[in-house]
Amino acid sequence: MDPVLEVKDLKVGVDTGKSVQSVLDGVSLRLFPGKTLGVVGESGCGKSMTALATMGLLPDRFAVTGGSITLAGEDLLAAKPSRLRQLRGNAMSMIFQEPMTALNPVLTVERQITEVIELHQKKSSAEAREIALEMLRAVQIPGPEDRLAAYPHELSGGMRQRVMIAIALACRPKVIIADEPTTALDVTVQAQIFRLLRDLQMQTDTAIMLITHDLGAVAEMADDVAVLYAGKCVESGTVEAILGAPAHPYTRGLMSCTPRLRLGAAANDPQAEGLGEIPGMVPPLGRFPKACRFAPRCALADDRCHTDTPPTYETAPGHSALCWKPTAEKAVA
Amino acid sequence: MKPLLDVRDLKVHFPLASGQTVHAVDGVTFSVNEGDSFGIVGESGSGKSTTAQALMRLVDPVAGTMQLEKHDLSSLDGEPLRTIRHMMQMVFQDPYSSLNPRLRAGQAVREPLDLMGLGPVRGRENRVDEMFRQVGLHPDAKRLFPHQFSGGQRQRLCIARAMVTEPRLIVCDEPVSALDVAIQAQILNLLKRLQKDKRLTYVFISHDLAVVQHICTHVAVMYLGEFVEQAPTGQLFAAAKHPYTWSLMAAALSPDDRSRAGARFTVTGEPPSPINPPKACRFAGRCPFATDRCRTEKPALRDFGNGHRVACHYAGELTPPLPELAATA
Amino acid sequence: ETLVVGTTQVPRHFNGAIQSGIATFMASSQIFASPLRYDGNWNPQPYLAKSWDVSDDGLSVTLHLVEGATFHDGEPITSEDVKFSIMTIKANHPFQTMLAPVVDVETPDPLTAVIKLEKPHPALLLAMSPALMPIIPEHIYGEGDIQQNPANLAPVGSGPFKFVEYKQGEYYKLAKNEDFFLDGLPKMDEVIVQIIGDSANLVLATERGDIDMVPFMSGIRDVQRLEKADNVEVSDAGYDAVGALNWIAFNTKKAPFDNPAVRQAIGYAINKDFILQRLLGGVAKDSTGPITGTSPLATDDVEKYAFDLEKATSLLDEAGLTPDGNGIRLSATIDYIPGSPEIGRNVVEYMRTQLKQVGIELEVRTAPDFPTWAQRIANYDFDMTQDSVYNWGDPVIGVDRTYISSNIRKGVIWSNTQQYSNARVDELLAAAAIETDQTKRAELYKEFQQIVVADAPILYINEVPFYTAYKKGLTHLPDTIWGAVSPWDQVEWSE
Amino acid sequence: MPPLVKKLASAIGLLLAVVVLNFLLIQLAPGDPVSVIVGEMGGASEDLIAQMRAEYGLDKPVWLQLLIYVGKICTGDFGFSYYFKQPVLNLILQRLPATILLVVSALVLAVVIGTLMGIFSAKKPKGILSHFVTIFSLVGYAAPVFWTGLMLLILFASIIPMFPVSGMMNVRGNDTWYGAVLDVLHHLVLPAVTLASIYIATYSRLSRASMLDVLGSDYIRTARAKGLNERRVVFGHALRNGLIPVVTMIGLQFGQLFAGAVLVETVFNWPGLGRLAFESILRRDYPTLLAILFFSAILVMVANILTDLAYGRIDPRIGGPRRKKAKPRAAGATQ
Amino acid sequence: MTDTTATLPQSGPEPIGPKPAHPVTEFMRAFARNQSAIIGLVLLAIMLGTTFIGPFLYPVDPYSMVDLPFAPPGGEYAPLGTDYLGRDMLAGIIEGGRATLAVGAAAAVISVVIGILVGSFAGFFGGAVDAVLMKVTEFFQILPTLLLAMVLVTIFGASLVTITFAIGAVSWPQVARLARAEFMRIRKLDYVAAARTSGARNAYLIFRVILPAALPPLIVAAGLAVGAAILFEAGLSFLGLGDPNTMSWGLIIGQNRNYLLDAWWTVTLPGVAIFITVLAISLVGDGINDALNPKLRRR
Ligand SMILES: Nc1ncnc2c1ncn2[C@@H]1O[C@H](COP(=O)(O)OP(=O)(O)OP(=O)(O)O)[C@@H](O)[C@H]1O
Ligand SMILES: Nc1ncnc2c1ncn2[C@@H]1O[C@H](COP(=O)(O)OP(=O)(O)OP(=O)(O)O)[C@@H](O)[C@H]1O
Ligand SMILES: [Mg+2]
Ligand SMILES: [Mg+2]
Repeated sequence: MDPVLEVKDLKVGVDTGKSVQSVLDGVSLRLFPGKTLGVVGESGCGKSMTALATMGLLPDRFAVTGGSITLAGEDLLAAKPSRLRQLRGNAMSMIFQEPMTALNPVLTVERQITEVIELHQKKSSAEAREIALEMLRAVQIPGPEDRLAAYPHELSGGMRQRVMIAIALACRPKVIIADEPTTALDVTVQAQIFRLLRDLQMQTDTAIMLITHDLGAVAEMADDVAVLYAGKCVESGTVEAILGAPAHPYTRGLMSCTPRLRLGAAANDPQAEGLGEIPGMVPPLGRFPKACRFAPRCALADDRCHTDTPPTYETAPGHSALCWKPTAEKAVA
Repeated sequence: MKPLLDVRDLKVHFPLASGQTVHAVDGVTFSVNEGDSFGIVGESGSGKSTTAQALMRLVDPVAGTMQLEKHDLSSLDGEPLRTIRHMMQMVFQDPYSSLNPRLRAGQAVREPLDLMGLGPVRGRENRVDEMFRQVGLHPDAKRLFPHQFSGGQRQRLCIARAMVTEPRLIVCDEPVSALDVAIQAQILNLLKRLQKDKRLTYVFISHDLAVVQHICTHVAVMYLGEFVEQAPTGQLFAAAKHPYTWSLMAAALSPDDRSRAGARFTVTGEPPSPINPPKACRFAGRCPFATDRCRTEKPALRDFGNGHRVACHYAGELTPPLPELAATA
Repeated sequence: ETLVVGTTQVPRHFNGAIQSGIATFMASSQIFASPLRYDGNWNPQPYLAKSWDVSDDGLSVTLHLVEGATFHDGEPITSEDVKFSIMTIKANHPFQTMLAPVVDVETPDPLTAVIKLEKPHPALLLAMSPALMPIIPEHIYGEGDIQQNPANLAPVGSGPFKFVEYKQGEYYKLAKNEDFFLDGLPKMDEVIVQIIGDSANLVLATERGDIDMVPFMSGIRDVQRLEKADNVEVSDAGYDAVGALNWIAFNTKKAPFDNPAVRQAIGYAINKDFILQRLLGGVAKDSTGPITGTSPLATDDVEKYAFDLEKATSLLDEAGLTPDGNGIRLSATIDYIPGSPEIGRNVVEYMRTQLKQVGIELEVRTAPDFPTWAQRIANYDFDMTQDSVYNWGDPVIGVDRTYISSNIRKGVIWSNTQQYSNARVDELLAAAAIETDQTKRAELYKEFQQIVVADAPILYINEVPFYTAYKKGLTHLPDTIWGAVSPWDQVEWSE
Repeated sequence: MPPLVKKLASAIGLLLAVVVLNFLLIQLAPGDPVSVIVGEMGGASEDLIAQMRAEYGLDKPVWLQLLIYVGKICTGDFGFSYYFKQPVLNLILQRLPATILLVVSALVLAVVIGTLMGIFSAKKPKGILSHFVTIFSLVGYAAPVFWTGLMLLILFASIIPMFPVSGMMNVRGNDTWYGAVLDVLHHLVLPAVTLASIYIATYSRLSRASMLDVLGSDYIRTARAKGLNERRVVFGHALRNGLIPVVTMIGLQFGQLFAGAVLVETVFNWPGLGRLAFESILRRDYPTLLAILFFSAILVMVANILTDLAYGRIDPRIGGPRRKKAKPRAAGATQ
Repeated sequence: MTDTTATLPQSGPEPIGPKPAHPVTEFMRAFARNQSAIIGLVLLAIMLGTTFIGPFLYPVDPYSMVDLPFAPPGGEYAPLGTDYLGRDMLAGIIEGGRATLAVGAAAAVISVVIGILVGSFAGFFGGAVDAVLMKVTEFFQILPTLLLAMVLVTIFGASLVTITFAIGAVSWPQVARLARAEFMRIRKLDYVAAARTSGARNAYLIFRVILPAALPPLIVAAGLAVGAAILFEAGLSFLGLGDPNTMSWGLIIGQNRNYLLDAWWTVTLPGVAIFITVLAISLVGDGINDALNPKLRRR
């Protein structure tokens, strides 16, 4: 199967006025129809930048400096701005983290949904309204007819995120990029949203890039996973491979840091008490180590890790890690 | 043993400009023994932070009592309140806004000592150095400004500031939810270690069940201004009895476990507004087990032994829709 | 044909019988006719009264009205209206001395009115001019409180022009009175008086030709500028009877200004030449005494206070005002009327600089508005002040008030605020007021003028210059002694 | 509609306070009007003075005068102008339309020009042109408004006589109604531009700041992600949000605008309330002055209520129940 | 376990990554990058130099007549011409600048002090205090400031002191609103709550914790208030309500306004002086504002 979206060796730099600093350095991702790719990593690793670069919405002073992005065979980096506008909201759309602020507070729900339909599908406003209503039904908003006239502030957080999803799905895009779509929501609502996304994906065969910092969400949603660290994709593979047998010490670190909920009998199991730690923090832009970027925080790092750039190591077909010691002991002290 | 903190029927209401009232905390009762850590979990808007602020007397309760050792927190005011503030300190959620950007790190930690005149003036600087070391910061960092620290380091500063007065009680309002998992783990480990070393007492607020389970000895589940279930940690996670607690547990995601994906128990809807909360069971509107009784009669908080209290008419009668709990039930 | 007249003055209303001021006079002279009018040489002319007689004892004046004259509403003008008007004016007009001796008006028949006086009153004839004695219809103004009569703002008169409309603060429109009792007049079909509060704007508008005539121009620079404008002419003909004098008055009850020597010293210390030529650009005429120079009653034979610093210093020495360590002999305040900077503020500022040379330190006190100034002066809270006072034709109307000791009335502006009292002056003025023989009257006034100038309760600076600017081609401008506060019935465009 | 009722009640309370304060303030002023009138009459007897004081009610104690005044205002009687010798209400009603015309057109000009400038410089905050716009918008603000007026007057009425010098219409009259309208507009240009010039800076600064804010917001990113072009992003999504603080400012600034009108009306001889105010201060015509202050307060309040309504139309959040903001999450390593 | 063993590995004073610049440094940099602000700064320096050093470089008595009235600029005795009394315009502008700037600064201080007091109490205490104070503020805002100031000056007399107070007394509401908004915003920040739990009293919270944080925009407002007060004074002088005994720019314009058509320099030059000063103040103020605005700094 061909990927619908392919990001190859993407490099993004930011012009700080004095120099151009690397934000993303060789990120490669593949997104298949009907599948979900989870992109994980700590804050500041470049997850959002990857998404924005794909959408062609990088902020001022950020620019793609290398690599390629292909959407259904079309080279997005070579496309004209007008062509990109045609694709945005149409062939690829995006869901943002804060449903509170991502909807325009002064426009009705109807306007915000129909706008994208009228723009891309050249529908009349009556038709667009019908489609909008259909979308609201699809995202399971109760009383969709009444909600059309509502303003975002009249909706709860979960409803707003549903509206965002309706907007994103309105033109039946090939790709949806969801940048931490549930971080601002309560857990019970998060569960509802995830279920909704999965249901819709099954109906439409849309490919989803799910950006998150939560390995639990990855486990819940993703088919494939890419782990980003400091602008590099340090590990990628299927979700079973990565969560089941993480190859990169960073991935393993993340796993051990995450507190697990122990229910039932396991709740009183004293062994599970310990919580792993990754010391230090993600280096800020411009302070990336030269060789392995994770080396300063890595318990396994030796001299080589600090001097030489690690190779891509393929542990299994489709499962690769950017590390000198990918298979070293699983337990991180 | 007399508990360190004893809260009875605490209520905090906020009047709105429109004339309505937000029932942010609506009758909460609990007590915490010295050396324990009492966790409060619940969704956004359930009144966790308001409870914390009421404990710290940052907002004024409209009813109820709060007894910290021999002091009645709810009746103190002005100077007397100020003079006992050293007994209780707080760690806030957002490490970025909880440090005054104009104070150097050292000053920030020292400020409570100066303001409350604790300890000999000369010894204060040493005390600050010691606090820095205890939270894992180098004392040289005292002269830096908050913006020169990372989020995790700032949270360490906040913890140092909270501990410098040797408080009997520390209220932590989601101290790690603004942090990345890796940093979160560091801070959780720090808090835990400090508690063990100093026999600190925590009231620990979080929306993350896993975190609460990790840190706390007792847990209360809060919904719309009320505690719907509270119990010692082990007991709660082994045998939760309230449907809302179940829904929180079901919604928690784990990287190890993909089996439940797609088939988990979810409740519908979102919490109603605390402006006009339902008169009877507040969770009834979202509860798959709700009956007419739930919609008309307010469930009492019933004790199931060992301090396990549940506010549900059918507590103990329902089968949990979670396989793990069902196994132990 | 339309005549657009520009003015800076806002009329409060148009009833000149109860309201003074150029703005009201100007309008009321057009709308109302009066018993007499004057030519450019102080000669009375028939107007509503085709003739008049003064009895030998000077105690009654008989007016014979023209026949067939009507008010604008068609009602005939009768002697009853004349009586009503005179009694109204006597009761309400600000110029209280003007008709004070009138006891009654008899109306033997509709066209004859006999004014009865308690004592001879030579000023009466001048008081019968259009500006001062509008004949107002009794059937309109007879009801209720005349101060609040709505017809004050929508007047009905018998003059050459009828009132059309008034846009408060903007303009008022007058239309030709087709039934005017003087045949062939007025020449204009319509008169619009446009009010432009700021003189610079008025000048600009005149330069541009938006305005045909600007009467009562007194701004030095404005006059000079319009003199240079291509299509505009400027003339100072007329206005003799208005007789506006600009002077510096002393509080003669306050030391050291109670000493005439000090007042005289100041008179010698100021260089009037500089004021007239430099500050006032040669546009204003010198003023040497209390009566305006063009009046037949004025005299030239008075002390002139030629610029003489030495004399000033020695007078001050004599008065015992010797310089202190800083060379200061005395400190005093000086006020000025806000609103006409050239003859007010500028002159005063000049005096401050100038008097420093003889050791007098002046502090200029500004009043934010006229009432503040009036309040200070009327309550004698001042040392020196600039002031402008109008003669209004006859000394009895406009001059006596400043000097008679019986008019020292606290709280009343333009009374004898100098508190000057001189028995001889009182005597002279009383005699002159009832002297019907012109020559003898002039003699009495001459002595009065000499005494007052020598005593120097007031230092006369200049006559307030009044000019009329008009578009080339406009002829028969109002150039009588009353200038523009007389009817504009003859003004016309030459072909 | 309780909120509106509440607003009106509070407005009436404020208005009453305005009346009382002004009345008392003016009692402090030296020089009562009778002395002025008497002065102009060239003097009057004590009797007459006393009679006039009685006539104007000035002989009564202050509190009684105040009560009488408030009572009269409630019945719509604003007294009789000492100076202009006519009912104050007449005077005001004659002048009010001119002021409203001037102030509203200046406001519209300032808001439109200012906002456009603000949007422009918010789009390119660091460009040379943006600096130019910044400075240009400040030109009108930094110069004293009367001075601007005088300069415009010399330039466009004297040197290049394009516009009339003064007044509101040609006194010679107009033949047709549209001629009259055009004539008024012709007269309006210079005063309105002058008055607007002060506020252009305010509005451009404000809309620049708010547009910067708005353009950086998430929903603008959403709009771009929908594939909208920049024009639609700016005018369809950003503008309405960016206008919210502008609208607030309009209400707040209306009083100042009216104050500016005093100067502009003086310079251009515009027959409005501002000039009347100036004249009545100079003449100590207190009934008129009090009424002007009263009416300007009403004008400002009406403007405030109107902006509130407009505000409600622009921003649907006004009036609705407010929900708590979503919880802030990981702010990231940078700040 | 003892305390020493509880001590964690210590992360240093210098975290990984570039040391973020101090906010003040960052602010200076942002300000320096703003060309129009720099232009403003230069202009302001020139105007301040003229008024404060000018009298030494150009020691001509501004009150004495040096030439004929209305001598045009470029004349032998007066480089910028003379006014209606033949006084030196340049000397007048130098002299007048002091009074103008003094009135501006003093009035700004008055309005900012009142504004901050009112605004901070309203914003800090909220509730009834806020409601009452805001009603008072609103009350002052619905009266046209210039008219109110005119009335005040008329009542209390036209001296620099009354003018200053009148201007200050009518222009504080804007500052009060700004201060209130800032206080409301900052009051909600956690570090204020932290200071309270650290035992801070209200006075300490208001003046030591919140006020310093609220100060930057208030300082900008104060600067802009100086400009506004200068314009205000000029307006009053133009209407003839200025202090006649002290030369100020507004007074020079007001006194010469009738001669604008004949002696343009008498009105134009002091107008230009006001214009440049206010422009400079505004540019600098805007520059500071922009430099304080993180949205702009980032770009
Ligand atoms: N507007 C910006 N200006 C400058 N740097 C930025 C900007 N936005 C992001 N960055 C930096 O770019 C890097 C990548 O950021 P990105 O937003 O992609 O991280 P992320 O992985 O999405 O983090 P998070 O989980 O916090 O959303 C980070 O170092 C961040 O600090
Ligand atoms: N000052 C206030 N005025 C009015 N309502 C308030 C105020 N503070 C909190 N509330 C309301 O009280 C309720 C409880 O808020 P609280 O902050 O305690 O919730 P929380 O459980 O801490 O939520 P979160 O997880 O989002 O922090 C919410 O509905 C909130 O909107
Ligand atoms: Mg992100
Ligand atoms: Mg909270």
